[in-house]
Amino acid sequence: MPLVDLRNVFRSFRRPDGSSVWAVNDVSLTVEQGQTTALIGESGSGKSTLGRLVLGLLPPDSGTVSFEGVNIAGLPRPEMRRLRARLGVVFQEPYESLNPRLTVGAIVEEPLIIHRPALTRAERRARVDQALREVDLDPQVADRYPQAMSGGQQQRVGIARALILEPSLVVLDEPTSSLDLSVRAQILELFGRLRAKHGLTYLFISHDITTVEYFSDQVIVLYLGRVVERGPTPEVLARPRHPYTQALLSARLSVDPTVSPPHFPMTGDPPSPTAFIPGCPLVGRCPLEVSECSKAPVPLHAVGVGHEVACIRA
Amino acid sequence: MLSVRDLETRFVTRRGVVYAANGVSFDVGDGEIVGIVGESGSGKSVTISSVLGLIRPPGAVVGGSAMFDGTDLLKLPGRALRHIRGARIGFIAQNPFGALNPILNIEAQFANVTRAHGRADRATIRQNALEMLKRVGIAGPERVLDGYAHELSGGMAQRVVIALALLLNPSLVVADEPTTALDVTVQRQILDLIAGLIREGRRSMLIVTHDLGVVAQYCDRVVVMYSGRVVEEGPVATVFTRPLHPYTLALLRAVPRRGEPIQALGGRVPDLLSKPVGCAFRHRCAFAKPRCESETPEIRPVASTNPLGRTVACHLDVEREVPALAAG
Amino acid sequence: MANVVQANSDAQSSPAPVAAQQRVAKPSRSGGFLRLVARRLLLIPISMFFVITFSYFLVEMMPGDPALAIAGTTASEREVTIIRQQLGLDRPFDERYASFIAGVVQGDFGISFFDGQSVRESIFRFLPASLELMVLSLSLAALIGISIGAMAGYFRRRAPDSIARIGITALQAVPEFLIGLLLIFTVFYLWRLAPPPVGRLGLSDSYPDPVTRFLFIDLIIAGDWDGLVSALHRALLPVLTLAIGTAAYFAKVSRTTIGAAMESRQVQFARACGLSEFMVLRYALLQARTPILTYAAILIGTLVGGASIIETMFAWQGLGQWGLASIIALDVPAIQGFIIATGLFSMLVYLALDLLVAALDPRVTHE
Amino acid sequence: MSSLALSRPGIVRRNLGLWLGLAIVFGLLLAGFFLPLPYDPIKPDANAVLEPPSAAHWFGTDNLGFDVFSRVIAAAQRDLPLALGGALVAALIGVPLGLATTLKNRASNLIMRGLDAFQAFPLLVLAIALVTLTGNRLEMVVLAIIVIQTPRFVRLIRAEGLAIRESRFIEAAEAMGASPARILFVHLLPNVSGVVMVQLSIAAANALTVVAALSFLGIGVSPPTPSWGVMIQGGARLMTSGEWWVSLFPGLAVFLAVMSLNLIADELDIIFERSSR
Repeated sequence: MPLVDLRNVFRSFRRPDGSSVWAVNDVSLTVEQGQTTALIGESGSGKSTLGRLVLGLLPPDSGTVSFEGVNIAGLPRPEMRRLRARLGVVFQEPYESLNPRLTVGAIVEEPLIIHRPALTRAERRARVDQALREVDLDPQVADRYPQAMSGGQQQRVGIARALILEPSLVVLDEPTSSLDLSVRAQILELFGRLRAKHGLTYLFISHDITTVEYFSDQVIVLYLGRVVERGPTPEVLARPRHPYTQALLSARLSVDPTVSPPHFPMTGDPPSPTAFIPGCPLVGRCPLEVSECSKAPVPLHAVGVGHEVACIRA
Repeated sequence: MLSVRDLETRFVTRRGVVYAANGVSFDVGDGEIVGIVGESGSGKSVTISSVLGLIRPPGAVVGGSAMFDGTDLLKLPGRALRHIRGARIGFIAQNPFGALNPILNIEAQFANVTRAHGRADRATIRQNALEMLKRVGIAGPERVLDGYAHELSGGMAQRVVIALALLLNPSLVVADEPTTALDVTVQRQILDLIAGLIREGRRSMLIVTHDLGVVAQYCDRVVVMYSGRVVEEGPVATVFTRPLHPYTLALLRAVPRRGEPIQALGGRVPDLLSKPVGCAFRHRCAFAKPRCESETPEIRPVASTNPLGRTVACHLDVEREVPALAAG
Repeated sequence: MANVVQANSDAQSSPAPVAAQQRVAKPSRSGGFLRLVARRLLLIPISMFFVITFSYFLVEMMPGDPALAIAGTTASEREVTIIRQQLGLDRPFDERYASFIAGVVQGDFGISFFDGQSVRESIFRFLPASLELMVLSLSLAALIGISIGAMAGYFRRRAPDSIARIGITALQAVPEFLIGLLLIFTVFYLWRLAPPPVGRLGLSDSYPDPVTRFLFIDLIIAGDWDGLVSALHRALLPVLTLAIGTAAYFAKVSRTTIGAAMESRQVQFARACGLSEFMVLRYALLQARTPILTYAAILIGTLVGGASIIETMFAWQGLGQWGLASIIALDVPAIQGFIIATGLFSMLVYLALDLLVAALDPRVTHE
Repeated sequence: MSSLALSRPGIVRRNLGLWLGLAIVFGLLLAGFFLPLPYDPIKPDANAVLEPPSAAHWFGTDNLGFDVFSRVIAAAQRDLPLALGGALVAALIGVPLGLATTLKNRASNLIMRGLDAFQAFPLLVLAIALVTLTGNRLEMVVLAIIVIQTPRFVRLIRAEGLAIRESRFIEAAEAMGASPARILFVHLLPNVSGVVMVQLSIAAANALTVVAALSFLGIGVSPPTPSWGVMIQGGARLMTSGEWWVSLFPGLAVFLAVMSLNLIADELDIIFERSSR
């Protein structure tokens, strides 16, 4: 049984002017225990919305969101709150995700107060110290406030908080994209180490294909709220079949000046998310476009072992 | 074209004096694209703001020179500098929606820039604007000109900013993280566009970025900054294949590569609240010596690469003591 | 007002959400604008219902027997009975409330206990004077305040800014009536530059025919230039009093907003394009326009009726003076009429502001 | 930095304005209650009428022979507690109400609509009407201040609260399963405490001018109780004949107190801004 199982999930948002944005449009996906699954896409692709759906922070309009076999979409609030002990999350903006009026110690301790009421104060304190050490922070920082720390340290605090209850799933919502390159590497290295040590399952949300390539086992490529391609990361990135995945790959610029930049196949900007798109969402930007593309949505079909793509030319 | 020497910029804040740029020197040659690369707090944006005279109180440029076509931009009175900005030096901003005026229509913004540098009648302004918009790849320039910034997509808005920067045919273009605010698939298009326009007009460009890939693929020379100083400078082709400063090396090694363990650089960027003594990178440097504590390394040419014009600010005998990029 | 404040905080929010909005195709401009007008117009009856109900309950709150309190200790039994009848205290509550609302909706505010005049008539009689005072003092205040604020904002964190900041804070700490008294002492008593603070015209001047009921306009229509000069001279102190107090608020809001605008990326880009400092300041003013307008609307809303102390001090004969006199005389129908009139007036001002902001800002076509 | 970090060395020097403002407000308050006065503030001296300031009468005497200095000091006893108390009660009502309106439901919409209508009045006039109609009593002055100030707290806290509710750390708290009460008291309330304190001093400053204005109109005070507004009114007509001191000194007292409260607000604003960045 997969740890997370989304079936035909739709989620739209109503804009103040009355129009609707289809953030997630008929998405089905699974996250397997012990694997790192990456959701990759540009802004407006629905990847963060998917993260919130998985965390039960947003209800879907339709479809089922199962976590450990339980559909969390219709779960009563108290039960959902109890379930949250097994879900961890690390957000993009380390500083904004930490309450500036709480000390680092209080921030990391909070999940214990909520979900482990039997623990004594001293026991909690010991667990907090241990969690801080795990993320390479000196336990003495427990008395400091997050605003007195650097971005990298703040993100470590966020990680310590997400992991202190040893959750079965950790959602990483662009955890490194607001960090500097040198710090980003430190944090990625830390995620890798913690995964190896605790056998963690990550849902890794990112727009950076380099990080995704380095870090994930499975990759799901999203465009305008739809899955356009998915499969094992090495396979998908070595043999991308969807033009959008190919564009994402050729948008990546090598740091080696002797490697010349690949041909970039796409034109234009992503269209407005409020527009109704009857066919393939890439219509208008795609170099391989044929007239059938704009008629009906293209279903995902297998092109390799576990490798699926939603393109009629693939 | 542009020659910056010993630039020093400081900010007075409530927490103390921030030493943002401490003796920054570099050159931009004719027809050259130079990238300034560094992490946040390295002083890269402050450097270009200083050169363009955009530092406002509580910040101030306290020393150095920036020679552009024989005049020192830092000593120029406001009016004279203003006539260079926008006309002979174009500026591409980071976030087009922050840069474009949301209340004026696009045509008015073209008109204001044109009129800031000379007289022109409406028809000419419109004609020039239309032509420029076509050159930056905007398909319906009339509609864009009559509309407002918020009606544009990110990529389109950035094209408008580029058109404004190139409107008066500047010989130097300064770009501050020109694609950071854009979507990944749009970034490539905009970078290709900018580089094409620069090359084809035989212009020079100074581009500030934190993205090593942008430097590797689009720049001729690179200036690596750390803690308000230049630590290494030289042609991209050699600097990125054989970095000589330990910081440049560590940055390049921090790029994740599948199948290889990540080589993270420990520690963090020092704050700039005290004037740095010694090498600012020494706390994070694997090769630091006692000398690095007390003596600030001057930027110096590297002997054997001298014909290539490589310089580095490090006390080490860099060619022998700093390992190659590929070796662990 | 919530709409206004909301709209303006949206406009100032960080670039990221704005950028997200940009990608969305824009609905037709006029359509959005008309929708906004319709929605705001619909809100007025609802808000007015609150105002009317409130004005009713304010009087209902009077302790003891209101009729006795209003009539005073010297009143005869018959007078008290008449007042009681007029207030409808002899009828059940719901009937009273319903007939009050019905009257107000038809524009009938009743008859003043005090002078026996129709309250509606009195409102129309006294409103023009208040409007004249407001327009003059607010224009002057805006001119002074925005100039000071723009200067301070432009020289942010430098000497002119610090001086302006201290000056604004100090000025805001002086109650308006004290400003009036100090002006009377200096300008009238010490320097003899202004006539005594009694009324809008001197004893030797004659009032013109009330064509528009706006004194200045009527004087012009009548061609009474001496009278106009005299009236303007007498307007000097009250206008100056209100203008000085109000200018501090204008200065404060423009200092903050223009100061922030001067540090925006937009201004940085304008400078990088070589625009003149004058043009740069214009860009900053465009950005700061909405908050300043919002403030102006709030001040207009409070000044009509809210200038009652100053009107009384200078015997200006405006709505505020009349309202204040009515309150102190416990003239119930007049108080209710006054509250409803000022409430309606402010609402119309806020409506005008919302529409003006929407019309001026290409982004506020929809919420 | 914790909420205020008041115990740190150098805090006085760094926040000079704050301490100066507090010193003046509390100095006036203490003087009002404890300072031995040279003359009885409620007993006029018929032999010393309208005397200009002198060594005997520092601030002069008024047209009834009251010593202006004694009355200016004594008035602090009444005016300052009224203003501070009114502002405090308004905060106690307004803050919970404001937090309640950050929940997006029908009731909060209704509260906001009501406040919108409220905003349409000239509030000072409303306060005058309230006090006058309810029999001109002192308690009603406090009520008037509450009526004026509470909506401002509600609006401010609502605006702040809505912004904070959108922030990532609230989402993080929800994601870890924090209860609504926990989110309210641990995450929301401490983060609005800064603006509450700033608004509290602004409200107190504002309330003081309202108290002065009311008593200037003779509302809510019974003579000969000293009050700054009454004293300014007493000297108002004398301004046209040159006896400036009767109004000026109580006016200066109002100015000093309001200015100090504004100064406190400004400094607190800077401190909280800094401590949360």
